[in-house]
Amino acid sequence: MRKCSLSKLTDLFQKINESASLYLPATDNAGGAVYTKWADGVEYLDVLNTVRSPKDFFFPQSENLMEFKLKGKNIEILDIREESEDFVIFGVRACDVKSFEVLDRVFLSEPVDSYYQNRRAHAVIISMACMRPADTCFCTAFGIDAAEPAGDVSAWKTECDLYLKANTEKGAQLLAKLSNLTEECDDSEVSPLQEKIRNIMKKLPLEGISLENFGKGKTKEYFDSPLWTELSEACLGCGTCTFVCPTCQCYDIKDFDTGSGVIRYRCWDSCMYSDFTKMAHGNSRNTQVERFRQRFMHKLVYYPENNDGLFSCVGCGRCLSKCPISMNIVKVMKALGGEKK
Amino acid sequence: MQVNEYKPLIVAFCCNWCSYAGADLAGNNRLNYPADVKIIRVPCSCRVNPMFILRAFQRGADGVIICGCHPGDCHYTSGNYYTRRRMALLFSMLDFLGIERERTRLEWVSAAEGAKFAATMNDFAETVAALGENKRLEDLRCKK
Amino acid sequence: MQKVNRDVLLEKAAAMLDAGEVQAVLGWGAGEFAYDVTPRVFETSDELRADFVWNDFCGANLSKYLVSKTKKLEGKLLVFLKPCDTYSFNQLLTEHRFEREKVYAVAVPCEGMADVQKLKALAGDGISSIESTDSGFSVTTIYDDAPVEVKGADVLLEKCANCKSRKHVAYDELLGDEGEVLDSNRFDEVERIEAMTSEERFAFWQGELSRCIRCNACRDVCPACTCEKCVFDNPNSGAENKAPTTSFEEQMFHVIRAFHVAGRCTDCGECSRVCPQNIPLHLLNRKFIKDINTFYGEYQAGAEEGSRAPLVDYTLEDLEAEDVFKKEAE
Amino acid sequence: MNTVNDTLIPVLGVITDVRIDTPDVKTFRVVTPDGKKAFDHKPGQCAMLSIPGVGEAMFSITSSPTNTEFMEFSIKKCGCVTDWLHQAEAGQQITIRGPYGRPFPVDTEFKGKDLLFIAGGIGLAPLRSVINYCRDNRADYGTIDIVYGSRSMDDLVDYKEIVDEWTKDTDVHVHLTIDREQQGWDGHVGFVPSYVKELGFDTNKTAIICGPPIMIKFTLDAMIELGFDKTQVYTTMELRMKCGVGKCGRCNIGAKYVCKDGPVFRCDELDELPDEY
Repeated sequence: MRKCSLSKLTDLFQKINESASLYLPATDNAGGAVYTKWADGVEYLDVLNTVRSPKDFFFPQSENLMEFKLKGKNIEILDIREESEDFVIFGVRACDVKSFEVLDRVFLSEPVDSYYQNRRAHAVIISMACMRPADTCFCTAFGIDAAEPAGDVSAWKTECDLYLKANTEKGAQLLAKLSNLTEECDDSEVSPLQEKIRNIMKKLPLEGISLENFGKGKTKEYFDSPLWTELSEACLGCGTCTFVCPTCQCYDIKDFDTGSGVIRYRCWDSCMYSDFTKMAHGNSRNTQVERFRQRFMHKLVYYPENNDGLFSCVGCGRCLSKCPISMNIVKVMKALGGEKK
Repeated sequence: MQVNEYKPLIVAFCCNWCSYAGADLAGNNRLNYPADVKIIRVPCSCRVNPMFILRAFQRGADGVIICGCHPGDCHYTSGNYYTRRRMALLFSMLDFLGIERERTRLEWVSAAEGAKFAATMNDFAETVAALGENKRLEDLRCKK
Repeated sequence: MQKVNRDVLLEKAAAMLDAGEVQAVLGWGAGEFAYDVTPRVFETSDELRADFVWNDFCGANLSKYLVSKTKKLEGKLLVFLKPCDTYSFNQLLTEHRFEREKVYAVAVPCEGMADVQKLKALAGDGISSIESTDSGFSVTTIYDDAPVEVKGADVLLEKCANCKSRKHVAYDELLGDEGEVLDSNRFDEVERIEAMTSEERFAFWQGELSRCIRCNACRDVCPACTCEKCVFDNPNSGAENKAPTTSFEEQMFHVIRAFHVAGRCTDCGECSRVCPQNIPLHLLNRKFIKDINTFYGEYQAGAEEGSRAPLVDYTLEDLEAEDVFKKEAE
Repeated sequence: MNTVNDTLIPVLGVITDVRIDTPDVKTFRVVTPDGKKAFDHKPGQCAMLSIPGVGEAMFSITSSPTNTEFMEFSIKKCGCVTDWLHQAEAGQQITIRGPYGRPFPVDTEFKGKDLLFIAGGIGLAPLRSVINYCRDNRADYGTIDIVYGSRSMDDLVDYKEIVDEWTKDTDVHVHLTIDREQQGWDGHVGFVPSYVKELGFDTNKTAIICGPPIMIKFTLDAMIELGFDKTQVYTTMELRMKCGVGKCGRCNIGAKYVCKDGPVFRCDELDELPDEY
């Protein structure tokens, strides 16, 4: 384990930024935080969650896939892919680190998505333990330890120091580059900190929420539940929950006619939108009840079914704090799980 | 010395009954106005949805002008009165968003006013040329 | 703290439900925490007693739900409306979006609703309980810190901090006392932006709109946005787009959204309340309202049922578009 | 970077022939610009065709894998992409990617079996691929029965091929039907499900059904009435697709993606899925 005084944080960022672009949470000037490319003057903001999750780095909201040139009856296909630059993401919370695993299983399974893989391969993730989790946090339900976040490098922040521990080869290489700014240390400072975090986690209002009733093979049990109608009653059908979610990965592919060619781009899509499954001759999910059900069934049943029981939710709590009508996965889990009738 | 070759692209939405005929008359009378004014004929000036104007800017227009019948002369009785309110509010909103207010204009041109049409276009083109390229409402994907 | 308490609302609704005078009640339902309130339709008085809430976090405007919910019911639907909600209610009636006879509107006085984000910014993210006090809230957190006292006025939702009216403009029954139309400062921020240079305004809006994630929450929550199919969802409109792919698309969406509700927007403030990115969308709406007031005379959408919206109206002497900026300068 | 293939990036195809089958169905012959078949496929698989600027859509490959020269797609006019294709002429380039989906188990479960194909309307398109595959590998399969119905005589897709080739094969029995009486038609009149019941097939056959969802449903009921087991019946499905590889997240029925785990399903597998189709 290495340690670095917080007073040298800027030097540390400077050093990281020399070899790879550094991104970290900074103010969005509207009360929230957003991952920002570090430059002199950009302050690291130690907030719990950024509004947008870091999935943007690997799966951006919109990205151009290819271009076409059209001439008469002829088409030319232009492959516009470029090698991603190396980059480092600093300050990723344990839940968000876990979300990368969820995304990996989709995009890196055969056939591999080269756009995603390209950026994923060039990133080094420095995670950050959560000193002050929020009431909306429920990562513990998914076996995530906020006191021991994963990632290439794990970090802990005390009053005056930053502690760094490499978990992977990539992480070790990065820490080696920072050896001049850091000093070797043991975990005597970090252990009590972890203890403290774990104690706070135990006091979370959503601590103890159970996933026992969800996962593989539960499709039939919940699909026809009358509760869906009740739960989705107030749903506006907006895409807030899906767009702030670190694990929502559904996308749409669209064409944009620029006048001189066509850009085919991919953008986030939301199962909450009415046209998500609309085809020329009909829609298999015509009502908001069905669309609402799809989102939660996907996270709690379908995804685990296809991915060895791994849930497609990491308990980051973004949907809890951002849903315009305060309907969210926790309420769904509790209602379906029978805690509240 | 370098000569400034910049010529603004202007989209003019012209009402079928007055302004389009006015443009026709300007042509018949051999009155000059810039070739970079692209006329789009609409059944009435009130057919112009705010989205049309924004789309024009997206697709590379540097200025957008809407021409309709003089108030009171609308072929459909009152279309241009609605246009007047809509455009007043839209132009004000675009200005509020920091889009140069000189880039949009609403003008009444009758079928008999070929000269006014040409003069309006010349003046508008000059005003927009002075502003330079539209940078604030552009879509980079369309710039090639 | 609200002057009329939950029990008054609850008893009213429960009595009418039990007597069969209404078939269901549209109100606010309890959530996981003290502050996450979900709009909900209650069908029995038992449900009401268990989950109905009326507290300082009932910011959600229920009037838009009337459009869909009244269609599903045979009988009457009781709805609770705060003063600002009654303007939306009227506006929806003006546009014939639901049948008046299917609704029993209960007006509730409102002292302003709290913004959880503002509260969390002052008290901390890990709230374990919120107690109402005379001046605001006493908030305890899970971090073992002492309770934080927060002034109610400091954590009001934007729409409440600049409340335009405490008067109910439509209802079947009023609980508590009627309020007044207020002299609000709601146009101050619009004026501040108007006073900027064009470059500054552009920079300001670029900064704000660039945060947009196109979740459409502002549109979907808006009581004035009741089109069956939005132009932005219609693949044949040429304007359909799901992502803010370029800064142009952001500008386009927000200008058109605001323009489409111009003259019909009651300034209920829901768009800004629900924006996950805290974009001050109400400023766009207020700009239109302010312009309409200046150009065509004072008009408050929803104040009067059946009034003609300024954009579907005209006078022969209307301001010419070229005089817009002269008028503004005055 | 540019050397890695990505399934989302298509290859070019050229429409070399357009055949008008019915008033709203055309069959397009597609090859690569150098005149080859774009890729190999198995019976029942699909491909993404697109016209840049118009859109991309999934179509079942109608031609048999045994055809090594070109691919064919029978396409009904019903949306943006299909409208555009219907006005395309020979020589038009399009883009194509695939093959996608799980094919019919022609080399395993179907081997040595007596096969019964039941199609309605444009539902013949995905089955034509299997039928011709089986005809071309005739020794591997038992008898072949084909029940095909459509609204009218004019709506029978591939009528010429059916009459000129299929009916002439030995051990291939074609049963055609149309919904309503029509002048010039001396064949059977009636809906497919009742016709199937009327014909009363031997229950040792393996059946493959494709058509409008409602037709599939009633035909399946008829089959069960005849004594068939759901494990003997296969069908192929369609939902909105964007990626074709189970990532974009929209074509699922329960935990199964139609583009990846389907489009071919055995009917007992469908029972495991929720009723979302």
